[in-house]
Amino acid sequence: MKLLEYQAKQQFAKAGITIPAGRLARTAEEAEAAARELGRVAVKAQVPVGGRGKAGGIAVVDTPEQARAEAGRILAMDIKGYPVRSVWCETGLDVAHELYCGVTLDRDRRRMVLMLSGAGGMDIEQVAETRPEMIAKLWPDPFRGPQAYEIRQLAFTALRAVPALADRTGRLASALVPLVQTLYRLAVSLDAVTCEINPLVITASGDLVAADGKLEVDENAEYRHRDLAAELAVDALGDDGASGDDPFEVEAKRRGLTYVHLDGDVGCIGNGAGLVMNTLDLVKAAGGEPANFLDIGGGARADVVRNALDMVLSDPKVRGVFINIFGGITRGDEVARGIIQARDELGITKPLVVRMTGTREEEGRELLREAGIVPGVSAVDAARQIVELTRQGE
Amino acid sequence: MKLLEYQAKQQFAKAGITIPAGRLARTAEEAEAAARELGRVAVKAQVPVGGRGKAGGIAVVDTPEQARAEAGRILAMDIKGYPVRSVWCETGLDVAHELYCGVTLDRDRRRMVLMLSGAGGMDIEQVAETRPEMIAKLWPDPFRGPQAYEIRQLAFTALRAVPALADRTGRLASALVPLVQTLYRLAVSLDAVTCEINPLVITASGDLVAADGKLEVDENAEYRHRDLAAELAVDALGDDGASGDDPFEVEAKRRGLTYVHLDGDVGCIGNGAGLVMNTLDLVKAAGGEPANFLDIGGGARADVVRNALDMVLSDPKVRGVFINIFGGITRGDEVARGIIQARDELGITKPLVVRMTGTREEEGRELLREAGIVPGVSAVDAARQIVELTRQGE
Amino acid sequence: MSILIDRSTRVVVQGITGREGSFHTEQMQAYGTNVVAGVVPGRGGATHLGVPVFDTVSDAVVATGADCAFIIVPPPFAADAIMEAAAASVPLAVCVTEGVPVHDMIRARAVIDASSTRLVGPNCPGLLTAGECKVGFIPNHVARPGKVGVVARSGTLTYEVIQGLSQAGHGQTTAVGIGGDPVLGLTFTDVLDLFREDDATRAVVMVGEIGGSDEEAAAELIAAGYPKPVVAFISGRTAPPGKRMGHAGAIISGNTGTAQSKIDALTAAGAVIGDTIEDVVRLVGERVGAPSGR
Amino acid sequence: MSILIDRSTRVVVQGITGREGSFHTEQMQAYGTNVVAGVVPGRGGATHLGVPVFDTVSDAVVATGADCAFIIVPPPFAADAIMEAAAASVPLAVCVTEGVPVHDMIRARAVIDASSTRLVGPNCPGLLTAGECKVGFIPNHVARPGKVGVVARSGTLTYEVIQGLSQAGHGQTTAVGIGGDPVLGLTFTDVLDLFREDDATRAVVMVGEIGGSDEEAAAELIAAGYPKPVVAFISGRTAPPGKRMGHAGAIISGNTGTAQSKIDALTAAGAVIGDTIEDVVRLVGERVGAPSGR
Repeated sequence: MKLLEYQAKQQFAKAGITIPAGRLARTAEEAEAAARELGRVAVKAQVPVGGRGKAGGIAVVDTPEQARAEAGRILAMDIKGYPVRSVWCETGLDVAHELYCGVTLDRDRRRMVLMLSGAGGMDIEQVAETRPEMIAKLWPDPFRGPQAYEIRQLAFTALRAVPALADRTGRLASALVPLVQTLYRLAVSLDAVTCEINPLVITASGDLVAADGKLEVDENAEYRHRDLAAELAVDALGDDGASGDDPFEVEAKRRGLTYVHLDGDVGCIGNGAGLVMNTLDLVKAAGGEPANFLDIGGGARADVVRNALDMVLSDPKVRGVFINIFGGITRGDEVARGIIQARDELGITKPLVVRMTGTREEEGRELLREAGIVPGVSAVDAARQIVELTRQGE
Repeated sequence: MKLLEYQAKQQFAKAGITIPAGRLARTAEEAEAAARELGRVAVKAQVPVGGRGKAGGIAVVDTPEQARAEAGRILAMDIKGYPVRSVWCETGLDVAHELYCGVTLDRDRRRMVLMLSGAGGMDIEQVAETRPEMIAKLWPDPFRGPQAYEIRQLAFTALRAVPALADRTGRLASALVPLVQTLYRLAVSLDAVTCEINPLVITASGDLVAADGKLEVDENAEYRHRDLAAELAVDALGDDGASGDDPFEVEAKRRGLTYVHLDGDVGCIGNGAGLVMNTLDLVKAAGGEPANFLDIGGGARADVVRNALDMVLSDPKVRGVFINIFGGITRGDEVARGIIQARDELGITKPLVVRMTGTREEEGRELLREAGIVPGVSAVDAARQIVELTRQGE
Repeated sequence: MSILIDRSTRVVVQGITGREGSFHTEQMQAYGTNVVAGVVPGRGGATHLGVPVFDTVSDAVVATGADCAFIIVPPPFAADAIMEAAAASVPLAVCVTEGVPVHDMIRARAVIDASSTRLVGPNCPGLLTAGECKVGFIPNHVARPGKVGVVARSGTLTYEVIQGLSQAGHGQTTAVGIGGDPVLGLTFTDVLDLFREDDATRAVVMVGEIGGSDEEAAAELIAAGYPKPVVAFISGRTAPPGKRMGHAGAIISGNTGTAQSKIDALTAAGAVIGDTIEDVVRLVGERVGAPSGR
Repeated sequence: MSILIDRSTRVVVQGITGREGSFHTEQMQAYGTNVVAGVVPGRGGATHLGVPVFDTVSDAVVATGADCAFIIVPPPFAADAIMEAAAASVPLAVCVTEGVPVHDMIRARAVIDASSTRLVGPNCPGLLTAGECKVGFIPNHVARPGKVGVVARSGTLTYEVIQGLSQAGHGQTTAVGIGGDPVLGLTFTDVLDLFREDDATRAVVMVGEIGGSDEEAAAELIAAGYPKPVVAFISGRTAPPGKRMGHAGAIISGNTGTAQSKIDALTAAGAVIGDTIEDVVRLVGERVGAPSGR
């Protein structure tokens, strides 16, 4: 669950991190009103992807009239597939220096990593690649959290690399202690996999202000943040209920399915991400093009299977579906019932190839056979079969 | 810093622990109004000591008129030296069973201890003494806090000892997990040395309700809870600015001094609790009676010494003062300056005996001598001297 | 011989009375696993599927000497169940729960690291020592005893590989599904270390997938001198970069974690790569010799 | 010989530029303590009292090989300073700060327990090895070298005892003021264990006070067979029960922690009790023999 910039900033502000004054505008008129209130502002497109500045999604304006005009232009844009539904109008900062400060999941260390750099701003990813020593890292004990002395150490390491900051390193290190602790606690309390401030601006008067923010919440923990998700849903979907994402993926998400839309014509369903990825590989190896990735997960019951088939077939490009089931926690008979029910109720006429093995495979195969669907055992054979069947229609 | 019952309960409620509906009343009329609103209530004296029930400080009333009468009676009481300044009017509970649940500092383990018992209520201290196995204990890791499984374990241990609860042990254990976690987090966030619910009532409908509460905040951490301290000051001191404590101790607290009022006539001042306790012992051994304990602490400067002398002499029973200084972090010259200044400005005529040794003793003694005060070196001799001098006046 | 579990393993099931807990406990019993206890808070004293149920893991361990915890509880309770097993000093905990919040797992993993407990999972199919014991839900009939160790991130691919090996006559010692979550217990390197010490294991099949760098870490271990042949398979070759493929871990980040980077690292380290599962089976055959007769 | 510190000890002062930090660093230097560094965040690169100042303890340790941290910082920063010393693996940290919140100390103590660092304090006068080194603020001229170990909760009483011993000609090995807070580092038993192993220490004076049960724990250790005579003094005999005597720890709770319970426990264990400091000095004399010449 990715928050938009303004949503992330609202979380920062609530936690006590300073952000520039700003107003959200969903129309050019609202942007004009915001500029009238705030004066000189930056009008910033609210989209859940990076690179909006380079795409023309940010404009600095001096008058309310300009704000209206630029907001109108930006609200008509589509950035990397995301239509702009709102702009954040924000007062400018008197920037003395830009830092980077972020918390993100480090898989290798099995912990969150805190990163701080004196080289903040748009090029931080390039800095990470070319001058990794410019980014100081800390892996706090998950129960203790980052201690003040650890953050000071991190700050001294990061800031010593920036000669321009030499005269204020001590003051900055002190000021960063509460800010970094707040950011880390916020990340943990929101179950964030990423929570970053970039740039973290040092203003001419020496204050630390979060000029941009990124916040992504762990999907497994969304049940603990229903309020946030509900608020997001309103904002992300706007009035017409659609988002900038692929419409099939939006629909899949609504249905609670793990689905990725691809370009081909062979629908693919399986239980378990690895198996589905391999199913895609097998279809490709057999000369076909997968239309999607759809993992019904472990322990999926009949209704989930029906839901999945309905989803895959909603893509008109799909010419047939390969269902690859190796029962572990998933039980063959349950899946079989779902397939049969879906075929009958949805009136599916396109080819279905079902490969079924594993837990309760006998029961499952028997059900399929009774319903007139021939179950396969080998995934390789089944993949060849579905590719052949879908090619026949060409 | 000890909170009153209603203040502790307000903290519980804010944290999400259920408390009975109640209203604070500072007059009989307010109690009447509360009873009109709440119906049948218990009128409970708000004093920072235990045993108020046995002292007649709690009355259960059926009508607003009774509430007025009883509140009037209780507000005129003085319980163990504490005049009752307010009563808490609270709706009664349909009690099925009483538990005990508390968090307190365990010096021996150097941690907080969580305690849970199926034998809650007024006699919990007796239970602790006679049937300690009825109280289950847990010493959570201070960074991890109590985990759900630990609390369940604690609950099963405590509740198995109560056959009457056998049929609902599982449900209770589940319900206690969030409650105990909340109580522990509250204790830590408030820097509490004690935070307890007794009794924790299981109502007839199966809810857990905090029917009484005790909360004491670590004095060393009061700087982190200034809001709470300010709120308390209003309540504890009432309109006339005095509390139920010994007026000398109240005054000492206002002055920021560590002072205990005693019954004798020899004023005692020293640097360090151990030294002052020993000073008291020495005065007693020499046949005198200490009038007080006053520790000026480590590193005390001249103004603190002056403040201390002024405080000790405000007790008219005091016939002379023994100042016992062994400089470590405290410096002899600073203390000497404070003594001389106090003597001169306050016009002290009662006998002063100063024993001075340790850090900067030479400088300190020199200053005293110049000012006409003969400094002693031996604490034993100095104690004898002050006892003699104070006896002379008899 | 085998690793982690065998016919003497005594299993306590945390969440034994749930729908999935019951079903898979029965499957495990059918496979021959010695399930000695269940744990369900508040159900202590009951009997379920022929085994005694306790309120706490600690009670179960004291009463039955359980030395392996099978954790099959809903996601919000998984980390707590893992910590409870660790606090009871159970030597091995196997958590199959899918969807455990990553911050929960970060904390649980820190507890595991400070304990004497080994953790497999979460979000994994568990493990199986062929013909002796299974803890988790690898299907009962796919494995057969033999000389090949299997370690895999993906659950269902684990089954595919086991089935492929068995059908070709190459039995297994132990198959371990480590799971695909970003924060988990045993990793490829941990399991490779265990197989190194197991005399019965003559070759190891390792099934990786895109995301993370555990396969790269395994490559380093192999490059440092691994005494047994390793045949590897990496799934997700056709995955488009940056697309999320269901496993939270299966996100391609930076320039590591791609199928190609893993294949390159493993090849350089001396492992052989199978392009398909058939390939894997053939490559194993070349290394462990003719299949043992059926 | 001595315990914990000697002339080779290299001290880093956390908070060296503060008013108290400066004064007592000078006093320590005057006593002969080898102060090698100071730490003040943001003052790295400066020199103060002739020693280099660093931003972090870790920097100071790397640059100077400091093996003892003297912590003299305001209460809100004390626990963090202790943890920083522990993280830098400084073998001994001495914190004299008074008024540290007890929850801070509970956390700091947990960190210390998981580290290789020994902690003395907080709210203590520190320690002194006679004629060699002092860390803290035991007055410079009261001690003289000899054979008596001293361990005390109260700061100023520590000085009294040392002075009394010295004036009677009974010099000291090391005197340790452990502090009177409810949660602290080394306790009586820890220091008694250290004196046990120190050949130069022939007798130990232990100065306890009301509150807590550390004196009772020490009695248990002595009763289990302690090879050196222990002379004990307990202050606070005239303290009224339940009254708070300044030290957070000096609260009488339940039926333990009273002066009498401590005296009884120690007497039963085989320690001798001095009723006054003069008494203590006399009893020490009876045990270590005639004073060494001055």
